[in-house]
Amino acid sequence: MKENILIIGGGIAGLEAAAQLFRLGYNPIIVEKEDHLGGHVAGWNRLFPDMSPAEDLVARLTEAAGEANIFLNTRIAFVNKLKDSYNIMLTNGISVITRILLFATGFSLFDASKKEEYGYGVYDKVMTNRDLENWFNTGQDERIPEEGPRAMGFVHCVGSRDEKAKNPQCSKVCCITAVKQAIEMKQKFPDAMVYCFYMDLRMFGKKYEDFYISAQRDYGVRFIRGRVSEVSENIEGNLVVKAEDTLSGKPIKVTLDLLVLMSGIVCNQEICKSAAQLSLPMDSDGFLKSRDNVADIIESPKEGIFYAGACTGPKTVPETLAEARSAALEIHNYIISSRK
Amino acid sequence: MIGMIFILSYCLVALVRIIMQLPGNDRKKFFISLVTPKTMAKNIRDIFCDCLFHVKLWKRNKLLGYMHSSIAFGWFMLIVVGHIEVLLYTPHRAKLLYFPIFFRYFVAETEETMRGAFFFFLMDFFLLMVLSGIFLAMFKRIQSGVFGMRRTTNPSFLDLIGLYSLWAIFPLRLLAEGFTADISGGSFLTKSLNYVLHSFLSDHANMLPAWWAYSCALGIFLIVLPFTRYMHIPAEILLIPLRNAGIKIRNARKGLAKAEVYACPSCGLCIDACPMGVMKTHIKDTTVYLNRQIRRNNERRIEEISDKCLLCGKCTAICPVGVEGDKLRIAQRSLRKYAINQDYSGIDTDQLHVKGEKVMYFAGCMTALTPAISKAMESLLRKAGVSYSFMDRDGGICCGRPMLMAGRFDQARQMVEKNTEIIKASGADTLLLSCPICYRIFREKYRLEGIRIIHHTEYIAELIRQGRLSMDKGYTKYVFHDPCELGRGCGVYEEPREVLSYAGELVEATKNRKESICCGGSLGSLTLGFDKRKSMTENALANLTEASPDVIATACPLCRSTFVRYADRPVEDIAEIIDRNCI
Amino acid sequence: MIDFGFKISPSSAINMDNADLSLYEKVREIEPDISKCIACGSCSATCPAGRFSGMSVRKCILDLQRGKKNEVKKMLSCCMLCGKCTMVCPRGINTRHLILSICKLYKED
Amino acid sequence: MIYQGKQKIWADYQKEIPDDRWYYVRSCIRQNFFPGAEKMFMEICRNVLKKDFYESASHTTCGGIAYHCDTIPQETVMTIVARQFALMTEAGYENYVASCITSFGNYIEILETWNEFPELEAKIREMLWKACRREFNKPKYVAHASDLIYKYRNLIAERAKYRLINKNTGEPLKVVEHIGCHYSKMFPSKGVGGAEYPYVLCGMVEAWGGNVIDYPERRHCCGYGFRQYHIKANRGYSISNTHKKFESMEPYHPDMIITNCPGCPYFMDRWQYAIAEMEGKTYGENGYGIPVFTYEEVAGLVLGYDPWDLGLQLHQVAVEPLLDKMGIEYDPKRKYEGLNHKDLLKPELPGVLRCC
Repeated sequence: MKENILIIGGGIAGLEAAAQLFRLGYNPIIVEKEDHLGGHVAGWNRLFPDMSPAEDLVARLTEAAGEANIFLNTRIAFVNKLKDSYNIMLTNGISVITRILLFATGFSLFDASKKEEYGYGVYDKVMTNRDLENWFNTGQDERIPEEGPRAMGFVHCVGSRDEKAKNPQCSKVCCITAVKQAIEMKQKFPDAMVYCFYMDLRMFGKKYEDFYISAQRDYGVRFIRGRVSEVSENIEGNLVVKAEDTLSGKPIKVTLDLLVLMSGIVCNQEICKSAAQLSLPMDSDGFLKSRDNVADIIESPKEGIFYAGACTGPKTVPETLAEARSAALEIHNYIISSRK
Repeated sequence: MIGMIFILSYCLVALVRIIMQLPGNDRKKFFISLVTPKTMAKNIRDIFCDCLFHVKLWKRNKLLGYMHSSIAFGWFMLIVVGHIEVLLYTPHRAKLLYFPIFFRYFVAETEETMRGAFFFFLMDFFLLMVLSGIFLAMFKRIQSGVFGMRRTTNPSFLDLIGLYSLWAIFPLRLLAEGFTADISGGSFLTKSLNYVLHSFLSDHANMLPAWWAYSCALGIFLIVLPFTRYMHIPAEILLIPLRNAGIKIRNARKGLAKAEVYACPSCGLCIDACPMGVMKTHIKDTTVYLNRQIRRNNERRIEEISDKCLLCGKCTAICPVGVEGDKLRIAQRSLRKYAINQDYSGIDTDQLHVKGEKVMYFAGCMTALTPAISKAMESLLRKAGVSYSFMDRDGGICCGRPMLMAGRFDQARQMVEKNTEIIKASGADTLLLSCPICYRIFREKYRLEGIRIIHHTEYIAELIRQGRLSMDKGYTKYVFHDPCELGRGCGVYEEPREVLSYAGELVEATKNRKESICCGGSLGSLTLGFDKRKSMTENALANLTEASPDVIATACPLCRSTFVRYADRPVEDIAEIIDRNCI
Repeated sequence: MIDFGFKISPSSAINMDNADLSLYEKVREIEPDISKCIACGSCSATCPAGRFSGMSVRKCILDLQRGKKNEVKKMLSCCMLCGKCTMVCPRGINTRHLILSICKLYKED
Repeated sequence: MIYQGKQKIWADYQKEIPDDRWYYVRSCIRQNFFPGAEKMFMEICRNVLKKDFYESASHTTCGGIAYHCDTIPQETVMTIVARQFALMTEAGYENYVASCITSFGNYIEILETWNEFPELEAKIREMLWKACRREFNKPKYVAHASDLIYKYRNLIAERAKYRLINKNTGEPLKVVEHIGCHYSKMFPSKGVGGAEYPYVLCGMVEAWGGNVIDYPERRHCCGYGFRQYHIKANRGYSISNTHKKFESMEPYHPDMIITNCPGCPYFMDRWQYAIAEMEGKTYGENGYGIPVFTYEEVAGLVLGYDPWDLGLQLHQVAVEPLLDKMGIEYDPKRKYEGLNHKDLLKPELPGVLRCC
């Protein structure tokens, strides 16, 4: 009988970990609350830095994890702690007994409407990064006219690095996502004026800086260092965006006909419940607390409970995949050492 | 004939125009120089050496030298001997210019006499010489590498016509004389050809078309000459006395500049010399193409070519006729109109005054970014017990050379004046410079009477010679990179080498001294972007490292910071090396 | 009209809707590097002319991007073209060519 | 504009405002600028809606203007406010309603500060005792008077004689609402509808039939800014801000402006005259200005009170075009007749701004 490993979350972390664990000879079981696998990445169009289709990645991961037991539209109903294992009741009525739980629960996108001054959900031409990716995928969004916007803007750090939004942390991926999306918009609508309003540009990853230079030099994306203070709608229904141009030390105003809010990464609130049932601690940044933030990021302080991906903090796709692989290996080592 | 008359009148008009275009005092200087015996002798010597014997080319490549001098000298001698012949045989006709050329056609002579045989031999000998030159020229078209040239100029359409007609002239002459040899006489070449020809073509009727073809080729060549690179033949004769008169380029398109442009033989030696040549895309930005575009008045290209150049001066250094590619470009740059004209009158020099020691050290802007050099210099001065003042320790006014290189003379002059004020007020008698860029303008444009201007390599050499610095010679192998402005710009080649040899073993780069390759960092280029310079720097480094030196030594802060970027071994200024090896 | 002793002062805000970017666009055509600036300020920090005046290449670029031409002229009239800014620019911007291009293209209103 | 989006936000910022028994404090300046406004508030609350509203003649300024002008320290303003609360306590009331936005903001700020720093509250209690031997309870609820009119807006609508509808076209009037900065910008949760899209005046306008205009500079300050106006050298800055608002609302052709602050209606009203004199520009129809009202005046108009009893003759911008639009009857001859039936004399009319 193969050992059961319950993976909470069928995003890229869950899929990758499942594939690895299956290859190591275990029986991974994925519980996914949505009706599809791939999580947030499934809703994305292309991935930086190589502009590879997100679809391909999700398909590849799904295929690799194909042998695992996957329950879609399923959540954890409740958890019973047994002597050295857990009895987990799922909402589809199935109960699983396992010694090992892997949290691959990911993140939630910050609800941009909470930043009332930006008018998401109030103004007609304000959208989020996710809405834009969805438009890249489907081509359907009333906010984007067929001939493209005349002038558009990206607001960085929406709900990130913002005490007022109760998220003082950097969401890590929005800077590069904004630059990527700005380039994509310029590719589609070369005549559009594209602005990026940023506080800092954190181009830390592989080839991110190249993206940035290319956006500036090849695509003429205009970067304005200053956080958008408020947005209003003028009589034509276009957006009047105000910020401080901190480099000139002067307020700046521009009329745009599309504004994309770079919603940040916040902890998936739903998992807090499951975490509480297992009395897993939360870290001060609101994400799940690892045993050690340097050496043991994928281990929880509890025996047999592991983490992978953005449940412990904002992560990029390659970081998430790497964590999923190392979590699988860590689980394997844990099982071997417990058999001795 | 028509061609000859045309070319002579054209040259005359051009000569008068160029001389008229010279500024008044330059013109006076020129005329005076023409009658001064010393320069006169130099003029004649230079014209013979350069125009006929191509001494410079001989030095560069024997084949190339032979090719040029055989054609030029051979042709010249053909004309001279031809004239002597005419003078001897038909003196009454000597006034007809064309007569000597077709002498064989008009006059039947006999080789039986000693005199006749001698002239026939001479004529045939020189013809053979020319022919061998022509043959080499043809061969060079296909295999330029043999002549020490990797790349040659891409000829224009008219250049090709000129080229082919030039090629055609002498074989045709040989043919024509070959046909006539039995009637008019000939020597070893023409006579023997005559026999060969007669063996299958005995009709004298062939004689006339051959002479016609010869005269046509000659006519075409002479007519197209003013519009092709062959204009350099007459233009160089003018350029030499102009240069010897000490005249400088004062106008981008007139006077000396014009003479230089027309004196360019389009040989293309500057193409291989140009440091930008490592990238194929820059080949058409070399001096030879600049001259061609100036002749065509193609303003867009003139601007592009002159703005791109690094002003390393290597093309000037190797040019066989002495076209000053760098100065010509600066002159073109000076034509640009700017809407914003810098004005430094607002700078108050009082706040920059330095209390004067006798030696004043001016590090320069570039050295401010390579503090290792100024630190080493200060340390050396202390060790040698020289009391000095540091003119721009807290920054100063730029020397003006970069502005000058951009062709903005008025702005450069303003900076020169400001710095002059400061230096004069300091009471120093020696101005010590670390940056060759500064050094050059200080030598060329500053009027600092009574103040000795010296580069630190020269100064260090002096200190060592005087025993004020004692050296500990090590085993490190150094190669010296001649900075453009120090070497070609100011002629300082020996002192840096001397100084380095005190510190360790000196090896030489493949191309050195006046052929040293620009580091690629030069401020001379206005348009070359950072990304385009990398391959130039790498090429220059490859040249420097062929003798496997341990350390690349240079004497310019800009070269130093440029090389450091891509070098695989340490790059140091001479001052740093000496400071380290100084006991 | 009455003189109240005070006036409606013009807005100090930069309005990108009517900013005149024609000069910026022209410069960008000649020297595309201008758009690569990341406003690090190295150029201004190293500038010898900056000591005597308000010269700052960073500010010049920014002012052009915001359509403010008069400030640019004031600053550039002090540039000595020494090339230190080019040497220190982390983005490899050919600042000297940029400066000369602006000086060439600048037109008084 | 997505109206549902705003409704969602409004739903997040609703206040449980007590219905009755209020201790009312007046504004320092409103009675001079808009003398009918506070009178109308008491009239509506006491006589029309029959609520218990108490006021004391011995209350003073809250110290807000001096505080915002940096002329008195925080402890002083807190002691003044403590005395107001003592008066309320002595009168036996627990709900405190301020007529002035600055006061409202001031009270909220002080109460929040005391929450954070109880030692400061203790210190103020001691200072108040030393100064005037008074003690106080903190109010259970602090409201702004506009909160109450907002709360009673539907009751008022039921009794309305007129609606904010253009009688000639049948279209709702286009109303600009302007909220005093200190209402909710400091503490968004203390204002109805929050800080970004305050609902307090919108609710009234909607209930009484008008249409609210959302123009780009809606959030912008009226231009008063305390020090900016009080010091003459800064006054150009004050009027520039007002000018900016009018320029922004101009394309919407608003019929009227409704405000809930003492300073805002004053500056938006009077500066229209000054702008007209400086720039020769007027913002209303036919050379008139855009009439500016307090919410009490609008409530009074809706309820059918005589415009001249509401004190509308003290407005700089002529209100008559709006009265005509709403179909309110008025007697032009009575405009400058005092309560004692003496002629107040018609003021000199300005040169550019058209007035009646």
